[in-house]
Amino acid sequence: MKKVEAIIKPFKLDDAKEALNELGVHGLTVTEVKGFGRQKGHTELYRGAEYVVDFLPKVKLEVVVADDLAGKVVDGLVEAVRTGRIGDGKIFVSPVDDVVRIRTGERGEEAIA
Amino acid sequence: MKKVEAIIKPFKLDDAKEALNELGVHGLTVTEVKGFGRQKGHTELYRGAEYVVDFLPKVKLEVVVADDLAGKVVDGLVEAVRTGRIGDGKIFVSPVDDVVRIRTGERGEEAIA
Amino acid sequence: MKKVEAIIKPFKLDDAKEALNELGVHGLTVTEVKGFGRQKGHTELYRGAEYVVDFLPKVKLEVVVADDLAGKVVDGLVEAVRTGRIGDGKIFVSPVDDVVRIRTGERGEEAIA
Amino acid sequence: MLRKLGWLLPAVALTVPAFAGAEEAAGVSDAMFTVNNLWILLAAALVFIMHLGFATLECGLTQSKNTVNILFKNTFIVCIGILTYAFVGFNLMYPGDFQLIPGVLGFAGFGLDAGAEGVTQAYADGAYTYWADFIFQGMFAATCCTIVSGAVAERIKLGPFLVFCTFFVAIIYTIAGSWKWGGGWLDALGFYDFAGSTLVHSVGGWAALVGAWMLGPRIGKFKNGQTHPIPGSNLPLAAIGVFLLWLGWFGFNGGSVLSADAAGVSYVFVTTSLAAAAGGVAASLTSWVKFGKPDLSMALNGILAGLVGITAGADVISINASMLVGLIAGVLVFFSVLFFDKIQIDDPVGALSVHLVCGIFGTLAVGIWGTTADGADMPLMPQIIGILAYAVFTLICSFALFSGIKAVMGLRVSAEEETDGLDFGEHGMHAYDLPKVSMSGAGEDR
Amino acid sequence: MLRKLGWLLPAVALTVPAFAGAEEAAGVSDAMFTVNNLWILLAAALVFIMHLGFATLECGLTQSKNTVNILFKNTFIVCIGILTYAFVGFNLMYPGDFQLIPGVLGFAGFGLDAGAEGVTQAYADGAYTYWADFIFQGMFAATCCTIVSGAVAERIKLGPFLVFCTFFVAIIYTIAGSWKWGGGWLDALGFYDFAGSTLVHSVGGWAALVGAWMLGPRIGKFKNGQTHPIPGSNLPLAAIGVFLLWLGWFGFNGGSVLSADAAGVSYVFVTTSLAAAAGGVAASLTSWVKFGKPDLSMALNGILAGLVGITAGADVISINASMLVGLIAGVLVFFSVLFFDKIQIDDPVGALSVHLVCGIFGTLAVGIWGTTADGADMPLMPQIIGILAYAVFTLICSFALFSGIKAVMGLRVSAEEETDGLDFGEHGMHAYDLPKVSMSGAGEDR
Amino acid sequence: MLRKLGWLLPAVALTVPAFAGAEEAAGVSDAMFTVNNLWILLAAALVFIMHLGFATLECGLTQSKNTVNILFKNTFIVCIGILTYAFVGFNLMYPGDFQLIPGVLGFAGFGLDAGAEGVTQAYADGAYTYWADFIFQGMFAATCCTIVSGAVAERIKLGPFLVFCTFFVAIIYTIAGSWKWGGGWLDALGFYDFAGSTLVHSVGGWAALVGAWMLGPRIGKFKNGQTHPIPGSNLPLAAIGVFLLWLGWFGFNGGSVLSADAAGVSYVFVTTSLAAAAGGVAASLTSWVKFGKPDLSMALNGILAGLVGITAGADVISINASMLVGLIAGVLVFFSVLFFDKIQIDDPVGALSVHLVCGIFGTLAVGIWGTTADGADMPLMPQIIGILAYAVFTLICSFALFSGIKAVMGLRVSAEEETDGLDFGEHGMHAYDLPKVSMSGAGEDR
Ligand SMILES: Nc1ncnc2c1ncn2[C@@H]1O[C@H](COP(=O)(O)OP(=O)(O)O)[C@@H](O)[C@H]1O
Ligand SMILES: Nc1ncnc2c1ncn2[C@@H]1O[C@H](COP(=O)(O)OP(=O)(O)O)[C@@H](O)[C@H]1O
Ligand SMILES: Nc1ncnc2c1ncn2[C@@H]1O[C@H](COP(=O)(O)OP(=O)(O)O)[C@@H](O)[C@H]1O
Repeated sequence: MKKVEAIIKPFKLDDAKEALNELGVHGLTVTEVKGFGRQKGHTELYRGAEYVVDFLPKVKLEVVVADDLAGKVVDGLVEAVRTGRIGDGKIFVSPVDDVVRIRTGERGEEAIA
Repeated sequence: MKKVEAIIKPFKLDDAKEALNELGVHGLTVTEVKGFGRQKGHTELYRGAEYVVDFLPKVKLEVVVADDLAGKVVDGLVEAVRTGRIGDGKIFVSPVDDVVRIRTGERGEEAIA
Repeated sequence: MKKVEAIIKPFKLDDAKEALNELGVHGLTVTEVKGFGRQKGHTELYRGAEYVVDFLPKVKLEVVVADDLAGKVVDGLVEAVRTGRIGDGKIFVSPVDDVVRIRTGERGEEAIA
Repeated sequence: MLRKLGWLLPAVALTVPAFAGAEEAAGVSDAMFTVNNLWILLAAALVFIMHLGFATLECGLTQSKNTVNILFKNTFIVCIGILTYAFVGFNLMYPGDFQLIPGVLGFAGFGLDAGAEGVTQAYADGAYTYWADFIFQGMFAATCCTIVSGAVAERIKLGPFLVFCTFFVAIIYTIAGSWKWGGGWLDALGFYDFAGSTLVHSVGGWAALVGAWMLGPRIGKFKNGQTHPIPGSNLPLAAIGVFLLWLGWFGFNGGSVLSADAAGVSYVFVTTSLAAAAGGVAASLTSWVKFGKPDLSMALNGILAGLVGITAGADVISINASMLVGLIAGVLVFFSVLFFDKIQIDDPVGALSVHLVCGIFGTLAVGIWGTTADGADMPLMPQIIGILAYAVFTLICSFALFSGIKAVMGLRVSAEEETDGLDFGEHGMHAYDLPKVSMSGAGEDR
Repeated sequence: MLRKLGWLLPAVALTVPAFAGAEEAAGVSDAMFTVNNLWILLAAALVFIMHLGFATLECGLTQSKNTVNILFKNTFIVCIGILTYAFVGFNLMYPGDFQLIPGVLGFAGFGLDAGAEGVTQAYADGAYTYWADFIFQGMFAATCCTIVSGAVAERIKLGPFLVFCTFFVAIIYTIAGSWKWGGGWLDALGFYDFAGSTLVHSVGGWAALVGAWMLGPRIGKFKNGQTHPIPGSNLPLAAIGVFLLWLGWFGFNGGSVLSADAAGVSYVFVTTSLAAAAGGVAASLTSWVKFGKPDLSMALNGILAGLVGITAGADVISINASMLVGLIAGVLVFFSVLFFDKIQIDDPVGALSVHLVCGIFGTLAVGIWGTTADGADMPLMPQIIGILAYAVFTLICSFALFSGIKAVMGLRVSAEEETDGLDFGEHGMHAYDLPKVSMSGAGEDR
Repeated sequence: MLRKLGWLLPAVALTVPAFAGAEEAAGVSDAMFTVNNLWILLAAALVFIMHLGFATLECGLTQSKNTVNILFKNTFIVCIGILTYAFVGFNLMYPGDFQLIPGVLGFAGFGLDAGAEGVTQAYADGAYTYWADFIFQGMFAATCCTIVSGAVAERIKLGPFLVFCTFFVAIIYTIAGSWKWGGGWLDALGFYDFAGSTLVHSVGGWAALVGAWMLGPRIGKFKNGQTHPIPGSNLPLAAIGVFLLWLGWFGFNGGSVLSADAAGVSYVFVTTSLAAAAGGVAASLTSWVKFGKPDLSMALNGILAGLVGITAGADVISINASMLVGLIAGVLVFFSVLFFDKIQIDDPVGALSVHLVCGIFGTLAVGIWGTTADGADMPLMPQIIGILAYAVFTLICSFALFSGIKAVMGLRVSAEEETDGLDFGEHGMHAYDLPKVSMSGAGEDR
């Protein structure tokens, strides 16, 4: 199984969720994060002095899927959240050895959805 | 080494921590996340209109352990946080290549606890 | 590729960022987390009763890099954020199968930076 | 709030039922002059604190990414309101003999001048000094812009909004005000509006309607014909706002007695409070019945609805009628919020429902339940004429003003700025740097 | 706060030491009538703002998942308090000649009616009008329910709580009040309670005790015999609450002089402030000594403790004694909080310690340090009888009322709702949508 | 605020232009006595609420990890301020005949004693009672410590700070005050400071300067010669603070008329408001022009700047000059904030710029624009002498006091404690437990 982690712009969260739903993925976990990358931080003012806020708000989406679904999930996400502007974010795919559904104790792929 | 990631209901955090302690695991990292899955979101009201909050508050618990402990940790967590109701959450196990304790520079299993 | 995850003290975030920049790593993702480990939690008071806050604020830094850079990143981080006091944190290195830059659709190492 | 100045056009005498106002007395004792004047000053201070109420209410019911912008707007409005009122507003609203179009437009000149009699009993028969008069009226003035502020929040550009407010408070509001409180044609006609259900609240409300309509809804508020609520970010702030507004209303209505007259002011305190309380209960229960759960934001709006509703007739409506007015206003505000959502006019804080709808209702209430000092029923027709006159005038003026500003400066921020928040776009600041909830040991079972 | 109405039962004359009240005068000047009445109205406005103080204090010291619920309760209580006081409360508390059981229960009929004399000096010898009287007393009334609200917070069902409050404020509080301020049997006995250490605070406190005890503690508060603090979610709100309460107390105590009498009101302002200040300092230092660090929530409670403590005797206690009362109350409230934790009665905001314990202490203080106008020591026995009478009456009534409601509607929310928060369960809303702390560039060394 | 007591040193009579104060009258009616006294009491209540304003402003402009500490400081200061003023302060500031060094130092003994005449007209010609006098002056006293609090925030140890405040408010402030308001040498010299631009604000400001300078900047504020802003954590709290301060200033300045005199108090309300409004507008526009975006924190500071600026001459400065004073103060505060950043004196809330700089400017303004009752220009020289005298005295005293405390107890918390926050280090508490922003379905497009 694979974990697909996507760092995206916060306002694209619902688009991402819908794209996943269309692929039959009905479970995901979301974290508010701050990102640093090519996208420039913005300048803020406070009491007569300027300062740069480097870290921009991003949302991290984690979804664990069966190996064969991973590719589709990545493609679906890319399509759903791309704006074409810098800072659209990254997707990381990494291996997962096992999954357990706590409620039932099910393991492996059947625990996923 | 393995990373065991558990997405659980927030009020089960202390039970989970105690279960880990009993297994001799004394380090863990916790993140507030929002989850989307089979558990239905709830309906809220605001100024005469209803809306559904899809994302439910969950807690993500990350613990890196030696390979041979991973199974016990998973079982211990399942037992500690299961309520049997939908939304109890998932556990993901994934490989970790290396661990470093920043303070001492120790590496591998001895850096874990 | 590798994901380097570092759990550090919050006030060391900028030092970590600078160390990464010096290594030519210009993308990273940061999450506020709570940590539990050897570092003792502190005691708080409220209305005539004491209680222990076990979970301490930490910052989790995630950076995905090419395999050959991982070692340097780990060393650079260790050096940058170490205070020598308990609670300095941990670094976890784990495998990443693929990386996608959402904006361009680039894959693999060229998607990283 | 008709000022009793000798040189005004003759006014129809409408006073509180069942008691004769002490202010009729020609010469009062020094002590009476002092206490009367003190009350007007305290009322001004109470009206002042309404601005804080409006600011916190608006912040509470909107998103945290626009909070700096809202605080700035409300702070600036108070300042500019007082200053323009000193420069031109006071003399436009109370032009006295200096009539350009008699009863419709007059202007007594720029700046403030108490004259020889301004600080003596001669100014207003011992009810207040020129300075107390100015500061009380000046605090009132800015409130009508604050009403607009709420309805156009989270999407209007700062500069254009401030330009609108400056002209609106300095000229439109004050000319409108002169028709009644300045002793103009509507006053001559027998129109009655004690403390401003129409003159302040509906006038602000009509401008708010034009603004909200011209701007269009916030991104995401309405989709596929459905309302998607955008929850307020800080309900304690909203509640603070409403309590401060109620407090301030003691000055808004009580001060409009224009003296400390024991009978008059106490009566107004009671009708004001009963209407507020009835409005709060009515809106709470309506939302409870309708949705199965009581809605705090509706309860808060209900209190304001009751307050706006009673404002036109706080001195001429009976105790029981004051509760009725509050009850009706509380129900009205509830359905009005639903109505504006249905016609997709986006009003983040419910300003239209509270100030416009209940302002109109309150003005009508005078014609329905009001009785004059000698027990006669008050007529409905002048009320309707007054409501219409203010509607037409304010709609035209604010449409013209907003359109002009739109042409020159634009009105709405870009979609990107709206998404990022006006705090960043307009001010380069953010309002809150608060820690996350701690996951402390005590929370295990929560 | 004993109203000086001609048709009341004879009252024992207990006034401020060292000066004779101006209110004794039979006929006062119009100006004096006006200033007296104005002060009662302002005092009513100050007492009104105490409700905001209670609301923010309670929100500040509880969890953020219950904030909407607490704001709603406090908003609704004010509204319902004023309305029921208009319908029945005022006439139950001040029944005048309409005695059913003389000195114990009377009722002057439904609704408000100023009568011919209500707005003249005849009503209260020129001290205030009927309407001022009503609004001042009405604002007082709701405060005792607010006390209950704090002690039962975070676990009581909304509907049952509101039903309790409605009956409590309309009937129990008002009948109890009639015994003293309505000129009933305790007044005849020489019991003294200037502004309500017992009549308002202990009465509210006893009901709070019954409620907190019947509900049991919040989940997680006590485990294995140990107290697990549940920290307040917003201490600035709590501090705002306490400052507003102190401010409001100027009206609560100062207005209870029942005229603007220069000597009386100023004296009461001073004793009230000194007791508050001493209470704050005492509680701060006690917590500092005891725990090595000063506890803000204790300092805040200490101020309230001093205020409640001085309330019964603000006009009959010497300056030095007022500081002593504050000091003792500040220490008392500290140990009382610890005590209620020990006996596992869960009181999220310290309402029992502040209002019940210090209310009793303040009432006793009158018997210990109080002196009458002619310098005589005030007796302790009537104070003890009064405290006991109110304890028995309120405990029985509120137990009966809570039990009845429990049988019909239940009292406590489900464990699941409590865990999720009453905001969601009772209202389907949440109070805050605030951003996380930003990890900005400027923060590197912090 | 010079008390008109018969037994004081002769004072230069400087009153409001264009009207003669009613307070001159030898014997006033009972009603006049009552209304005068009531106003002083209400003014005291308004000044009291300034403390809440200072507390919320300071919390709003600092980091959330120090919020408990700031609330505690401000709460404790009010309490200790009132108590010490009762013990020694009042009698140091208004020593009357009990002069040790005539005109420089006097002391009328410990504790409060109204004496036989204290509650009669004899005390102050019918303007107020002894008790009203005390409570008004006592509320004033604590404000000057609150000024210090803001400038030394986020790094000063709690205990040492409270020790400093206790001595500062009890002795330094009061002796300084006696020179002018107590009828001392500066009063004799013709120095004029109506309500305390110098006596309260600069005196507090000089002490704040010493404190901020001795402590050094917060970690991370200045690096490599550059300013790294540390943004405030809760701007709505800051705005609440400024509105409450403006409200309170009606009492601060209006009460300093020392009677309810209709002409005097209303005039002061107007100059105070116009200066505040002009200050707000000026600072907003200055920041807008300078940075392209208007800075809310500057707008808020601008209002305070206008208020501080007008405080010395609110009664002797013309309407137009009052706006000018506000405008200049608003611009001044902006550049002053930049200046203190440049010289690396770290003042988290802008207390030096608001209170010290504008306090000095306001005192000079009296000499520039002030006119006496008979139309004569007021002299500049006594103003300069006064400013210098207070500068020297306060700098020396507060340096000595801070140094002494530093030697014994230390002044600054450890770097570790500063990083973790004083809430944890000094109190073991945290101020907020708020939920994160929800990522609800309605937010998709935002
Ligand atoms: N190597 C990396 N490791 C972890 N997160 C990264 C990395 N590179 C980028 N990110 C995340 O992706 C976000 C977007 O990256 P950025 O370089 O700004 O734009 P783009 O994705 O368009 O190239 C960053 O804010 C950061 O959160
Ligand atoms: N495939 C997945 N990938 C990542 N997180 C998931 C996945 N499926 C479920 N989750 C997380 O687990 C939580 C619980 O899942 P849910 O389907 O609601 O109930 P259950 O665990 O009882 O099947 C979700 O809220 C989500 O945070
Ligand atoms: N096994 C682990 N798995 C996940 N996180 C861990 C683990 N051990 C420690 N951590 C994280 O590292 C932080 C620091 O660990 P701690 O034991 O307190 O000190 P040190 O790193 O100095 O040994 C913890 O607060 C926790 O967030």
